[in-house]
Amino acid sequence: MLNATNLTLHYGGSQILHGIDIAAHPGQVTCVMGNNGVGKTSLLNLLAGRHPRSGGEIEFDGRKLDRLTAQAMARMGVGYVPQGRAIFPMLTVRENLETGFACLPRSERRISDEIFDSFPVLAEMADRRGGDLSGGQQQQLAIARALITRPRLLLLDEPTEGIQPNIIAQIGRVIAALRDRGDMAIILVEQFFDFAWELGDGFLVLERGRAIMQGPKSDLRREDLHARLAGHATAAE
Amino acid sequence: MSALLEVSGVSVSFDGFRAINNLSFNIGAAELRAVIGPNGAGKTTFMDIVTGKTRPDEGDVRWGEYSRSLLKMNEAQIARAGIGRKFQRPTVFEDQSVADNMTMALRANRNPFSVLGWRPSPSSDQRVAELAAEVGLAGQVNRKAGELSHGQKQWLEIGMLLAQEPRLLLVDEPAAGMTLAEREQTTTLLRRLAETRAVVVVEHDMDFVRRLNCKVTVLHQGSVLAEGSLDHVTRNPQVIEVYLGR
Amino acid sequence: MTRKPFILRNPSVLVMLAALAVFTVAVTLMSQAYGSGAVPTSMVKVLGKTLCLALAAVAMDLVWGYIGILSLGQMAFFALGGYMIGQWLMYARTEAIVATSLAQAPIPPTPLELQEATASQIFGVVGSSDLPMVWSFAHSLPLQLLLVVAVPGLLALLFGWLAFRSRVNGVYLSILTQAMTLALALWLFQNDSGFRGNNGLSGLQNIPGLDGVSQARLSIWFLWASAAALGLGYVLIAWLVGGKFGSVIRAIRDDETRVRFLGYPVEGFKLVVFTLAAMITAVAGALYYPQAGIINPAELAPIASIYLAVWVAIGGRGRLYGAVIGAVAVSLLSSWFTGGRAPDLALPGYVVKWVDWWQVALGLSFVLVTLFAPRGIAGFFDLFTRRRESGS
Amino acid sequence: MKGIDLGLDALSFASIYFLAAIGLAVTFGVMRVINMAHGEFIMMGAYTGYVVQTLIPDRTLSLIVALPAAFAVTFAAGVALERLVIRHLAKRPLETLLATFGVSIALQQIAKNVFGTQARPLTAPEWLEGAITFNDVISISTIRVAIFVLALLFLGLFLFIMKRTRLGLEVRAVTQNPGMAASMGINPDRIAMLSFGLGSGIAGIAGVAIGLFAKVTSELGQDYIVQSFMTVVVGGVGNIWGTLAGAGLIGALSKIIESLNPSNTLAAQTFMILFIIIFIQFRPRGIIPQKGRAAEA
Repeated sequence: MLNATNLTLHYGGSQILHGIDIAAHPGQVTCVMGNNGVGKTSLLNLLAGRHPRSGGEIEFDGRKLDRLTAQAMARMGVGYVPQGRAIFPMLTVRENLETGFACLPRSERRISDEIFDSFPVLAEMADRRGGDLSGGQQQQLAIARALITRPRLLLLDEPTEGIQPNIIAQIGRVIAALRDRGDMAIILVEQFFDFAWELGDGFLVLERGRAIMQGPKSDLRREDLHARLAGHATAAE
Repeated sequence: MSALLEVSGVSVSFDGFRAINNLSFNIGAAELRAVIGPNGAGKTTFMDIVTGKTRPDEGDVRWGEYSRSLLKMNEAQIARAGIGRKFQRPTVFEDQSVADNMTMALRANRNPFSVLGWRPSPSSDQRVAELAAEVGLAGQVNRKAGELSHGQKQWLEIGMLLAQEPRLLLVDEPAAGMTLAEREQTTTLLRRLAETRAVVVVEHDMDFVRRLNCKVTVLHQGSVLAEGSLDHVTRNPQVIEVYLGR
Repeated sequence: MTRKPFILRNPSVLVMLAALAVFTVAVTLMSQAYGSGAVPTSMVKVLGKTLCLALAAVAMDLVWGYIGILSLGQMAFFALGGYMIGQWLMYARTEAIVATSLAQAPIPPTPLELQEATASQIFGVVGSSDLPMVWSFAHSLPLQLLLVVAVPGLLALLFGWLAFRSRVNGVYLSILTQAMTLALALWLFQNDSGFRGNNGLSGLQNIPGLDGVSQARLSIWFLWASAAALGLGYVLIAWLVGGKFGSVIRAIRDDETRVRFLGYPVEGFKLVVFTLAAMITAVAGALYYPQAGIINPAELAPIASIYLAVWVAIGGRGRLYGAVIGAVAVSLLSSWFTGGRAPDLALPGYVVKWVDWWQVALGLSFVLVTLFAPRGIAGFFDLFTRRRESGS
Repeated sequence: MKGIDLGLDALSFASIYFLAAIGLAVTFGVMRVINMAHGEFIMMGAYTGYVVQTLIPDRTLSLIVALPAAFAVTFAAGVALERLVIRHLAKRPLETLLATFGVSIALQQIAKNVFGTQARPLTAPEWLEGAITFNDVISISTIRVAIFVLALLFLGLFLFIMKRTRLGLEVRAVTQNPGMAASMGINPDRIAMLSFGLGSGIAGIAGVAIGLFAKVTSELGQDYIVQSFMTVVVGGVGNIWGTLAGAGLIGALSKIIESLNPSNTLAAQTFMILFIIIFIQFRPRGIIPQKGRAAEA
């Protein structure tokens, strides 16, 4: 589905990513992990076409991509759930969902029942403004909004950040269901270790813009991965 | 020891979202403090309130020996009172030389007419040279700030802060975008600075905070979640829950 | 480090002063009054006015190019300066004429009668014969000269204080300055404003007390005065922006929030710069209108202030010589093209008459300059100097 | 009685301001683009009306043709301006102001060259020429009623487009968060172009309406541009109700000041502008300010 190699990225004078390789396959969740400020979000921004890369190759559906724009990526089938959710605050929930119609042919522009089945709260709140929703509701809306575009690759940036546990569990079930459908590749940026370990099929750990650990779940041990992540924070214990 | 800065019961909301929620925070006259917390914990808003950029909805912020309220002062007055702020992204005046940038920051009367009458003197030139040397820009004083590397700009900004001779330094993510060597230099400098004044560092790179080796305040959802040594707070189960590993 | 004197640190100031001196001497030597007569008096007046416009442009550059306020109200200050000096010019001259005609009367007029007769002479055109309050000082040259800087200065101070303290910024501030100009223009357009409504003040080219001096000579004197004013204004502003003050105001232009965190009272700096620029602009106006001969409220049309901004943009903002080059080049070209002297351009099927099409070309050239040469004409000098530096 | 008459006058004034400003509410209010040539788009609309009238003698029919024609002409001009100039000056608002000013003086001069300096007539159909008389004091000319109705119609149209159409949804999404809108597959450039065209097209229609009672000259737009910007700024940028409130305030105010000193409309306008300058001191973000953190940036 997606295969990117040797990605580099600069913001102004500083280099954020140093030669990252990442792949995503249908029916699998690839987790990108690491502490704050290591470049996870930048990597996702790059893949979503929101920031130009300074080097590296990206292949999507077997096609090499040169310059990416966010709207071209969206139309090609990349759904994006940003960190902080980026709900359109003055649009209603329904309108927020409808923004994704831009990716669909006119005849298919409707909100499927599936969406409301997965996130019943959105059906209840359909006519409320996005900005009035709680954080957890906004997160569900952000995921639903990305699903409206019928993506084949879904990019999720810290969907559990600042969300209460029961909603996290629900989000986890939705992601698992999407994965199990088998036709969608998912890249999940996550700091919540248990959540990521549960869902992930492959892992990539970043530190200061470099991959320090990478591989499928079968090749990794939970303890090693956890130690690698928490190592810096808890080494003194 | 009485506190240099005393933040008590401060709250502020944007669009019904509570960015800061009943926050209280003290810092002494010569102290190094790290403030950590996940995104959206209110770290930047906290700095905005102390420096006068954002007015809190309730609470009080008091400063100095006479406990003056900072809430009645504007940004410039607060800066003149002795609070310096380093921004996350280096903001130096790219169009002007390193020396000009530093000269502007030098402690001197700030009113327009005094500035008009200000003339460079041997002592001001020397002060600029000293500061440039201190932040590793000795050979660069006549270069335009815009030509400096990202790390050098961060250094220049720190130099400008030093030129202001503040009693409290607020530093927002100094390590972002720095190389390993630059980080080490920065930690050393911050620790040295904290010997004579208060320094508050907002950072979420744990490694960096560890090297600062100081008291840590953990913010979460706009209030203080834990405070103490790094080891102490990293053992706090709530801190682990919201920030560290989960 | 040893510090060189101000002038030596700023070679562009020296070049500008030298160019101005050469220009003034050359025009004088070719004038009808003092030289060969190659340059007709009307042309001398155009050149003198152009120097005044250049001074206004330099002040505009201070406000826009250095501190970042795109003021669309500069012409209000320019015209106010003109009105203030115009009051004395018109009053004193009318009084002299009235006095001569009344001198033949059997009973010599009292001062009050003289004043009344003068007033009805001036204000008859708007159906009034009383001298309005605002003309109280019109009899006195020193007082009116003081008002030339005081009135626009106070207006700028008041307006700036209101606008800056509420932190109105960017385009909002521009629109607000434009509204200020429009309000002033509308007020002056009224017949009972005390400034003769849309008739404005006229006959300003005749200087009271200098009846024996020919216009040819007067025009040269005004050229000298304008050149001196431009030179002085240029040096003053160059000195201002050369030191730490300049450093601070450029910093305010680039990132005013950051300057606040350095402890500088940003509003105070803006106010000082805005007011000072208003006063310099007013002096330029006070020298301009006696050469133009007439001033009326149409001079304050919003469009006029925008022209000033455009000259600065074309010349190269943030560089004082850019402002001078822009003002001189565009205003001289404009008067050449619109004066009917430029040859028509014959296109296949259509003859472009420059009188009609110059404005179109000018308008489009603003667009091209903003799009493709944001640094203006002065930007091209950079190319030269850079090439020279890299070549050596 | 006098009060009602004054109220009607104020209402028709407000309608005119609203009509002139509503296009700006799209380009300036929503897209945050300063278009100094907006007044010239109004002028182009008025001249389009005049040209149509010279081709179609029947005044009613010509008016019916002129409205869409004016929209088409100015829509095209707006799209061209956005694509050729404004797009390249994104994030440089002060330079946009200057460049569009250049366009403005070029358009004015072109109009002068084509149509001459004399005012051209744009005559209203007979059914718009009379007045509706209630009694001795209160009467209102039909054309003013028509302009009021037109203003209402525009308000409705604007609300319909923004709230009920796909274009409106995309415009709102792009204004609130262009980056996220792009990630939903919306093309922000295309939206900017279309909404700029829409705002300009509305200016064209307003031009036809204004031409019916004002003289059509190349300087027609100049008379409205500053007031139109003030209307939008006073009302609060980014909100059509704000624009309506701004137009209402300015309309009412100018009539009230005028009625205090009926001999002098110029002084009234001066005082109105002074009032607005002072008003902005106290409500720098207008009558209906935009809320939220985004508005502070």
